[in-house]
Amino acid sequence: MSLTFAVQHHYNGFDLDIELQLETEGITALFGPSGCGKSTLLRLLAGLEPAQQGRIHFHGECWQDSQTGTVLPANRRDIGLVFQDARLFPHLSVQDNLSFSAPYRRGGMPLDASLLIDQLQLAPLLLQKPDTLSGGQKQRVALARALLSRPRLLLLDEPLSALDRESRRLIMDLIEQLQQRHALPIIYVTHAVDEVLRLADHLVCLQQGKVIAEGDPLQLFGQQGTLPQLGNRALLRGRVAQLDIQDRMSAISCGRDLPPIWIAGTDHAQDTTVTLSLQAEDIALSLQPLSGTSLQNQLPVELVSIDQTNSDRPWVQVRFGDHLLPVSISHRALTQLELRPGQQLWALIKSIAVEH
Amino acid sequence: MSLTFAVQHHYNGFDLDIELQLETEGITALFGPSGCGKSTLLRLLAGLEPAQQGRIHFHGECWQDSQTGTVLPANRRDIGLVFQDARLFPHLSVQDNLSFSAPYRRGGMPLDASLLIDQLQLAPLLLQKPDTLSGGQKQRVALARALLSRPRLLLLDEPLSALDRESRRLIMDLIEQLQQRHALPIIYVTHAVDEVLRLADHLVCLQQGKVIAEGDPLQLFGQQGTLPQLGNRALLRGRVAQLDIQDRMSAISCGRDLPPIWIAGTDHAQDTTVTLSLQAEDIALSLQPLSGTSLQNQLPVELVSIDQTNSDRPWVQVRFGDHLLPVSISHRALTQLELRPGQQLWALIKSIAVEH
Amino acid sequence: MLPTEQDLAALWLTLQLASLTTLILLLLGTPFAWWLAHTHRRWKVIPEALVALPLILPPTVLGFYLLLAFAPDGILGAPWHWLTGSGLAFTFTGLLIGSILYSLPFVVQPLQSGFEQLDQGLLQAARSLGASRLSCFRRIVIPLCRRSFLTAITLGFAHTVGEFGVVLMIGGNIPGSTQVLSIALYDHVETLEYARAHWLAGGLLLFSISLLLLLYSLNRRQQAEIIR
Amino acid sequence: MLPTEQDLAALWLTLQLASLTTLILLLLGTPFAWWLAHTHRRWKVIPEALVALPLILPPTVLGFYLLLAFAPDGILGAPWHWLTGSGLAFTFTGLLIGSILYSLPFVVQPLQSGFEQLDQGLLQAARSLGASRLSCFRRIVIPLCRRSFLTAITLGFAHTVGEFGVVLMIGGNIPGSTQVLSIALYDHVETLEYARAHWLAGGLLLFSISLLLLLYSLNRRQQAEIIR
Amino acid sequence: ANFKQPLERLVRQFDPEQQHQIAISSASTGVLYTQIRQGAPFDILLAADSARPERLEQEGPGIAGSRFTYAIGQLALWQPKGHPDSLKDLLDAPLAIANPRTAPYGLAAQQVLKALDRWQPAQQVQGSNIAQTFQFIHSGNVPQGLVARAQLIQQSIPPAQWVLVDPELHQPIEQQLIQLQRSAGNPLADAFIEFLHSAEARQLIEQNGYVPGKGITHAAH
Ligand SMILES: Nc1ncnc2c1ncn2[C@@H]1O[C@H](COP(=O)(O)OP(=O)(O)OP(=O)(O)O)[C@@H](O)[C@H]1O
Ligand SMILES: Nc1ncnc2c1ncn2[C@@H]1O[C@H](COP(=O)(O)OP(=O)(O)OP(=O)(O)O)[C@@H](O)[C@H]1O
Ligand SMILES: [Mg+2]
Ligand SMILES: [Mg+2]
Repeated sequence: MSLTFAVQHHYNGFDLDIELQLETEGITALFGPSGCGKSTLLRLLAGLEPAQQGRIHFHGECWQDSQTGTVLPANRRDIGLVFQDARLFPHLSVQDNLSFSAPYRRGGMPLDASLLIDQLQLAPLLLQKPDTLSGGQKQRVALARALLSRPRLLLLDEPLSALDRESRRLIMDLIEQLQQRHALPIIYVTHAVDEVLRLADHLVCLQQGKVIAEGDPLQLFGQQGTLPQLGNRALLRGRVAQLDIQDRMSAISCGRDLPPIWIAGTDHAQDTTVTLSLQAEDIALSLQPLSGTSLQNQLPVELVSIDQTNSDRPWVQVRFGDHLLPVSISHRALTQLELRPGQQLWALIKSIAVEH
Repeated sequence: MSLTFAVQHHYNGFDLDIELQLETEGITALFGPSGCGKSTLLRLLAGLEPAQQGRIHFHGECWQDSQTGTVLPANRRDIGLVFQDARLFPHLSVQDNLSFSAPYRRGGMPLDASLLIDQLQLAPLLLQKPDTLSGGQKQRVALARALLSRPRLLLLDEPLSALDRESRRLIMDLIEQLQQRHALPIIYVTHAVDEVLRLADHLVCLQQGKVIAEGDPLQLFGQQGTLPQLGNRALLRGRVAQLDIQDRMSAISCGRDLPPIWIAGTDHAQDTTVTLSLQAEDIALSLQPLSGTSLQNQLPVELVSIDQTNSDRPWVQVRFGDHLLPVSISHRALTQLELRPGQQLWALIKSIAVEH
Repeated sequence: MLPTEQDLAALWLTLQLASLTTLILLLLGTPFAWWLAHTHRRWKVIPEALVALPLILPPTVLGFYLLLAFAPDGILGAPWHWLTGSGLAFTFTGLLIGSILYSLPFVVQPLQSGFEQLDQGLLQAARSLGASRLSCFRRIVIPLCRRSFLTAITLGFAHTVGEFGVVLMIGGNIPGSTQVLSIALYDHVETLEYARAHWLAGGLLLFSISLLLLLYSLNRRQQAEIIR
Repeated sequence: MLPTEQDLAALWLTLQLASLTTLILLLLGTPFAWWLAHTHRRWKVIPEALVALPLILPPTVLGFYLLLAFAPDGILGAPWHWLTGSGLAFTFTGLLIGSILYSLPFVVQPLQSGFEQLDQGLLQAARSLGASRLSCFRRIVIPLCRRSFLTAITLGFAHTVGEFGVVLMIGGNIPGSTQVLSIALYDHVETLEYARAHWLAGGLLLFSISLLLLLYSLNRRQQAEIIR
Repeated sequence: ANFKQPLERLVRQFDPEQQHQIAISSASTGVLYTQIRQGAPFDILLAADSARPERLEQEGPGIAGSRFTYAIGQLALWQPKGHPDSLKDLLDAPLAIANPRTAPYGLAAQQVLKALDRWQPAQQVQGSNIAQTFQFIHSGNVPQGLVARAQLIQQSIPPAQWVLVDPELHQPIEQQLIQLQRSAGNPLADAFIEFLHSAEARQLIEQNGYVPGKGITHAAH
């Protein structure tokens, strides 16, 4: 998509001032603490509230420009918005809520309603009235309603907050499929790191109404600067170099002349690129390679820096090829192994989460 | 607390039938998938809807008994209820929402309002009207409102669903303190495993309106039978046997003649009991003890069983003392190490989450 | 005792007047009420108060002033005469205008309070789903304010049926053209024709109550649907 | 031109009547409206429809039937006479009863629609925080249905002030005890004393509008508070 | 309004086959006067008094000289529960009269009571017109009152219950009609007025409880 905007909006006690060019196809995650302005930004983009200052352009068409005073009304923007509170129409059954947008001409791709209803497990609820739905059911209906409104741009405001892990996993798959199949641009507001890891192609971090970091999740994760939630994790992108069908494992090469990283499963075809997420807590260090353990990955690394500000768990950075990995170890290990920068070590990696 | 009830309630398409004696002091977690009846149960307990069938007794006093037809009105039950949707009073400022319950005589412990307001970071919002609050702010206000209503029993319905990780951590601490300081019994509805781990003294798993498992989290976690979310984790309870001030580590002994488990930090005083949560993905196996690694814990274990139903990651159970630990390893490791039941091994444990 | 032809004519006229008045009031009153409900202008209290004024004056007196206004040189009569070449007083149009003015508050006020209680979030949701202002109103506002509309219609209609002071004054009680039922009834009472008065009143009541019952039952059905 | 002492007496009487009527109507109408709004009885449509009936009859005719009912052997007069030993007709009490009956729909219907639009979830929240039914009503329902109450009060009050057909009939126009302003005004018009009619009407309007303006401004202040 | 029924009868007699369009619009004389001043489409006004026809004549809408007294009302004391012989029998109880300011019968009643020195506003219940006054008594809310003989006859009240008031005690209740400009050159209007002078009309008026008017001559003063 190409959604470019620069908006300023003021409430007493809160100022929002955001300028972004979102060129990326795919899913942009809006990430930030409570009250940082995520929902407000969505409201402004959707045109439910015109931004007090600024301009919004989507695919070249002007949605708002406070210079010229043009404001395109919300219903003409063809966005699908899932509100944080579901906002189902209380006088309509689930069924009718879902088909509410049917009469309107909209720019986006029509989906197969019955399929979606199955995927979101709404079939048994179709005749219920919203006030008889559970929190999670409301949220699923709201999502379905937005998806079925044939939007050209999807704005999701914490769409999974009220759902259990299973449903969340299912729906995240669904969202990703949709995005890929229909090239539907999505802006996805969330608090949850795992949702970012799972879905985000592009990440925007907000704080108090300002953008404090923006870009490829691979860059943003793992560096100390940004939000603490992101610091303790490194994302490595690599391609599937080899498949071990018998042991059901795949070798991921993260750069030439680097040993591959082995992950469980063979779901990803040869040469597809995948993103690995390594958590600092999941990496151990060893002075020499080990044998006779179930540890499949022993990576040659060089110790870069040691940071002891965190009293309990010293923070170590090691380089694997040109990837930086954060490692969190104990003081005792630090002294026992007499670790110092420049040292050559082996990184023992137990489990590796494959994000996508 | 002693909250004993047996309630049946029917909606078309849904039947709730739950019988429980909740004797435990402390926090009872209601855990279950979306639509399983958690909120409904809370409504019944709170008396917002009288159960169609059954009885509810709290500390000996009868709240409902469909035999005798007695129903104690909600306002006389002295419960504090945080609804899934915040339900703040739109015509009142945050301030007035918080002090709404002030005029009423209630059985519970009065809290220090100003302190609570600081802890929940509500100070800047006091004069705002609810419709100007963000989702997370609403939820925090709702929580504060319930806490300040001096309840004898606290019912929380996913009180943290709209909050970011930092706030959630803070509020979980807060809730735990409250519970301990005022011995305030709490029923806590949640989807999130980490909240259960962090808070639950007692766990009730619901599915489709029925209790499918109930008891001490230590028992419920780690066994394959119950909900999948709980299977991949073992909870060990032990006492702090030794403090290594210099390295800032604590040795937790989980049973006599078992080597201690070392964890980072020295927050817990000598001899206090703590609960350790070990995730299957965080445990590796080795044929012999290792040296020269940052791994602090190498536990002697005996392999109990191997379960290969999960195609990608075989599932191994090992016994440490009389604790069963789930371990998930790769096929290749399985063959390389020629693992078989009865074998003596070393469990390599990188990181250990201390729940409380 | 059968209704006289006159009574029937009066009944027919009354129905025409009441339905037309209610209809026009809905058309005029709805946007007005909407505006009152949503504007933040300081001075909106003035139109708000003015709406209720017609109620304050005794009908006959209001009628009296209307009569003055309707006069060929009156503030209403003059332009009307200029437009249509005919007068307003003692015509059906005149009655209509009078009734509309007099029943205005019964329609505007309930609607306004309905609109003000409406949850704006739902309208936003509807807009975001592609609904124009108008279809938003049709598909969200009207059903959610159903009861307010019902109130407006009932009060407006019933009041127009019963009201006679204004009508008597500006209508001139001319059988067939401006003699509505209420006046006929009034006449019967004034001329001590009790039997016919009873008969007429009974008929009117019976008729109205069946009308209302119908209306409310329909509403109830709807509602039953809405609240599961 | 100064108001005659009679006019002033009439004004005073009118105010008493209107305020008392509105007050009593609020006291009676609120619970009734609440019941109508929340019961699921099939037959609730019947009282619902009956409420609107007084509107259907022309005031004088309604007054006429009230007169019959008030007679010492009438369905209302008899028990009243038995209780108090005095009659109802041509007394202030009689007027009061008449006005209450006639203005009932203006109070009940707006309240009912307000109550029906109320979000039940908020009431549940209030109950769970310790509010009894009553204080729940005081602290949640009234403020949230403020506009509906305002409508009820305005319509009820204004209509009682202006209404005179019933009053004329059952009041007997006794200066100081049953001669209300509307009748005095009617008299002036009837006896062609236009100057005084104008004066009185003007005064009445001025008075009422200032009253309404006050009411609405207060409401507006409140509202401004509520909607940030 | 109080002459509506007799008028209907008159019209029926005047035009038995109903070949003409004669519409009766009844209201209180005050209302009718106002309406006529505002150009109501009326040809003839049969007022309940003489004042307003006079005004109309002076102010123009009325055709000069067309005014005459078509009937004279008679006041009666009615006591449903008693059988009065004369005004002496006025009970010391509430008394229903018409509003002297708006109704000729009320004015007459006032004159009578003042003459008898029985004028006690506190004890009087006033109907805004003579019809209401009648209903006050008829409904049993007032034990006695001064009403129109015409009403008593129309409602066939037993003569025992009422007694005529001596006409000398009050100005005659002259009910005058006046032909309005609009009717100029309307033969039907002229014809009807002719008819009202006829013997049969006067007889019918008498039967309805009025004293027939004495013709144009009297109207002069
Ligand atoms: N209408 C309003 N008037 C005043 N302040 C407002 C209004 N709407 C939002 N705010 C303030 O703007 C800030 C941002 O609100 P917003 O809803 O965008 O936060 P958020 O990022 O969505 O937070 P959350 O994750 O909790 O939903 C909050 O501090 C809120 O109090
Ligand atoms: N008033 C009602 N009428 C009919 N069905 C209802 C009603 N209230 C709840 N239900 C149904 O009861 C089931 C349980 O609802 P409940 O809100 O208790 O679920 P929950 O456990 O809270 O789910 P969630 O975690 O999504 O909030 C749902 O299937 C819901 O559709
Ligand atoms: Mg938000
Ligand atoms: Mg729930």
